[in-house]
Amino acid sequence: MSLKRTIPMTTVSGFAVSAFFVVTILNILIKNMPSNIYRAGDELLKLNSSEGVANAVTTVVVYFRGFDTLGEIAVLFIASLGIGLVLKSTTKEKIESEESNFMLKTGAKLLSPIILIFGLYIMIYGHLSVGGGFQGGVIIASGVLLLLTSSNHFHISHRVVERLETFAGVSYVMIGLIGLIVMDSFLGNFLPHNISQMGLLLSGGIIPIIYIIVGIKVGSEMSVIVDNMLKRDIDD
Amino acid sequence: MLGLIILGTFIAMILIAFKTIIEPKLAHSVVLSMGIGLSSVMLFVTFQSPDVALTQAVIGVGISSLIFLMGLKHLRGGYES
Amino acid sequence: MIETILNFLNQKEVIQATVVIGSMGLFLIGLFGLLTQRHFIKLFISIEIMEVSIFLLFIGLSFQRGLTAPMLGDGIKTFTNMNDPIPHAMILTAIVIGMAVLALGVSMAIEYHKLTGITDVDKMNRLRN
Amino acid sequence: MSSIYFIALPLLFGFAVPILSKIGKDGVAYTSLAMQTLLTLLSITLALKLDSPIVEVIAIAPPLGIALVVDSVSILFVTLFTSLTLATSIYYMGGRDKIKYKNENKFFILLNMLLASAIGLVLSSDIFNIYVFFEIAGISAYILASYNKTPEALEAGLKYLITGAMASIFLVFAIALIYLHLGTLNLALISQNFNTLSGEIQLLIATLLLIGFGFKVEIFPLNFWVSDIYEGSTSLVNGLFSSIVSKAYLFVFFHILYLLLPHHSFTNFLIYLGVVSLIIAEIVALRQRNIKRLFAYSSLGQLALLFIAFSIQTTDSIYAGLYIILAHSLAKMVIFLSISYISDRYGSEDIEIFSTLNSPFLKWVLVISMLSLLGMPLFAGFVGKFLLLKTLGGMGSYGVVGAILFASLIEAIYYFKLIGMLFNSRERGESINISPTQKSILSALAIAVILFGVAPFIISDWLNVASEAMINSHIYQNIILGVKI
Repeated sequence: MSLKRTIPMTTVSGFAVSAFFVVTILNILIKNMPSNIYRAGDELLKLNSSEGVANAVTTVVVYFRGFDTLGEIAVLFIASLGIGLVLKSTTKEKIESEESNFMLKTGAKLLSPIILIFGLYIMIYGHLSVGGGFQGGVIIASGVLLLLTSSNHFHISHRVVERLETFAGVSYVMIGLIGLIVMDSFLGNFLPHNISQMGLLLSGGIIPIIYIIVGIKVGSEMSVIVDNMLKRDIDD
Repeated sequence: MLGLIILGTFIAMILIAFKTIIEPKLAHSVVLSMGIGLSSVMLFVTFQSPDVALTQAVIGVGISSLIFLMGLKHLRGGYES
Repeated sequence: MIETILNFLNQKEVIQATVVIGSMGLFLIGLFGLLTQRHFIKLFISIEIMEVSIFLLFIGLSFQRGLTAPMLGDGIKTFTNMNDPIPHAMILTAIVIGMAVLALGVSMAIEYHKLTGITDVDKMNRLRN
Repeated sequence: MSSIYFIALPLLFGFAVPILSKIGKDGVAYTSLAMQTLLTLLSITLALKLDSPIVEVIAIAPPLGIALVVDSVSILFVTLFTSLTLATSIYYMGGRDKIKYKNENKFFILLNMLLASAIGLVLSSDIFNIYVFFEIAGISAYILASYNKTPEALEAGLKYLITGAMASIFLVFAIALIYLHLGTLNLALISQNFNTLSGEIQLLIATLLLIGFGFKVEIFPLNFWVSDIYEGSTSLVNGLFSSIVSKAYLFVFFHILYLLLPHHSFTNFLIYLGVVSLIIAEIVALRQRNIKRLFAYSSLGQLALLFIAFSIQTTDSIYAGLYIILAHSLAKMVIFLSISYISDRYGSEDIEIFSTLNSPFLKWVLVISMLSLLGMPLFAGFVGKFLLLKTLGGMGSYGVVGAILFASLIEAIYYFKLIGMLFNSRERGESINISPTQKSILSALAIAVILFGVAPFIISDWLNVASEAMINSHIYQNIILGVKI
């Protein structure tokens, strides 16, 4: 059996094109390795202790580059809206599917509280250790996913989730606008943030508050996305 | 040790990725794609970026696999034409 | 013998080269998948592979051996000798955005398949007259 | 009077829609309208009293943090975007009793998010922030394209999404390389230090940016999907894509290019890309039967013209380019808004609907905008095209001049075919009466097209300053790096 017969022509040409492109890039990258003379990040690290937050990534995500995070929340918001729009089911009620098995049910009962609490922990301690709003929110959503798959009787109340989402989104922009009025810069840190409080739960001014808001927003949006996808699942 | 871990993970990742792409069964390739995510988590940890690793673990591995599995369930056939 | 190999691999330049070659290899596989695979799910997986490869390249090259993660912890009381936090923050943002776009894409593909029964990008030709 | 409101208010609106929908039946629609009016007024006021650039600092001062820069060129785009979005909204509200979208609230959210992201793209001075807005604009556009949920619309959305995802990968790649080599994300600082990099890396970054933005700027060979998107989505949305989204991407791409590679030989290559793009788009447009597809190819042609104008990199050519942007945005808005009404009434998208069109007002408005797109004297399109040809002639690139004239000739064939259909038809469809609100929007836009055609001097001062600000990277560096808190 010759090579020609087993591998189609498109595969070969596709591989040739991409290999040529990537090897050219690789060649340039290998010849010009980055040198570490000046990094904006090093200056941000120096500034970081003045915000009183132990996790420098959190400070950068929420405060120094907080505008990006607002945009990111907007992307997630639009995506969740779009998924709801695209997958909107014609029949509203959830059709009963077959019961999930015993293992899944028991496992869900045992695990889901732990997962939800772990999500909350990650969310609230975002400014002190690894994690934060995004990760915590998504972990909470995965707990919700477990509950949704294990039980036919578990429903997400879309009204409650929508309220949470609205509250989080509006208060994020509002905090930003208060910062604009008080500190003269959008998303300015207008609450007290003392370096002596570093490491405490209540430290860093608005940073932990914003990250918790982000967590609520991400958690509710991801739950809606997951719910929409599963609902459609039962639909057809 | 560090260099070896990085090298080994990259090799594993490339092999998994190649298998993911050429695999004719869709279900297999979705499951294999989780492997790519997991090994990238490993690499992010090695590169001293725990935040990115956690994010990649919950989003890149967790949620995106869920999305692909959902897609797999609806885009029936299971096999490519 | 093993000692020498390990030491060789631990050099800064070698680690950088590993990162560049490894991530570009992943990029190549993703691009190859994008050009040759035609099923929606396969396409989205290829896109994800390409994204991950860029993230690894960025984080890997900004990583410096011997510096710690950018946060305080046991025994680390000042913000010195830490890795650069900006790439971490950027990649964190990019991962979430990439996932959002992917989720939307898969949903659209599901709905499109439901309406037309097509799972193949090449067969999407309702709009070509 | 802070420029942050241009982005914060639409986002706030989007997040607060569930509250607003409780106000009353039309709470969301009228809030959106009020907010857009406010933003339009704000942008016009800023434009009129702007004597020196304003830098809006977010969290920390520019070289480290994100800043929004309002200078004479960015405020031009902001004014254009806010007023055109307002025009679309009012037009939609005027015909709402006849054509009402399903899930209207979501349409308003997407519309405002599109506006916010287009403004963010233009104002932001941080390259990663630009990427975030790039994605917001992209994801809103994907959903708007597949808004109707017909198979055609979903196909358009999927194609848009896949190409957009590819584009964003290349953009992230470019941004990662920039940060790795220069250690900064601030455009001004990048611009200052970019020439210290080796030539290969410079070219690689520029190519990656070209691929990333090329998908969105709709340049050959990355524009194979554009006509499908236009055919699949509704005309109202097409107007937004053509006049707002693609213009925002075009501006950002050339803005970054001027900052990174001023007067580099790379741009000569872009001129040829533009010429090829132009000729192909116009030739393919000739044989289109679908009205939306035809105008999609016409948009591609105009974008290619803009690509040529901006690639030449002289103050005169940028002046011409900005004028073409103005003329094209206004004229295309008129055309797509009218088509959205006509095709809905006659239930067809074939170009034959032009010969059955029975409304003198719409006929005249369409003729004015088509003549302007063609570049007839007394219309806005003429000024831009003429200035571009004059600049090219002065440089001695007669080949490019010939190509543009050839493309205009082909354009003339199909535009005059359409105009002939409008006026020489025997059979008459049912007469359509467009509502007074919609009439006033269309006539305002058409009057603007004529006004900019007969009296180009009214904005020539502004455009002169704007083109100077756009091309001169030192001005931009001084604006941003001079600011400290």
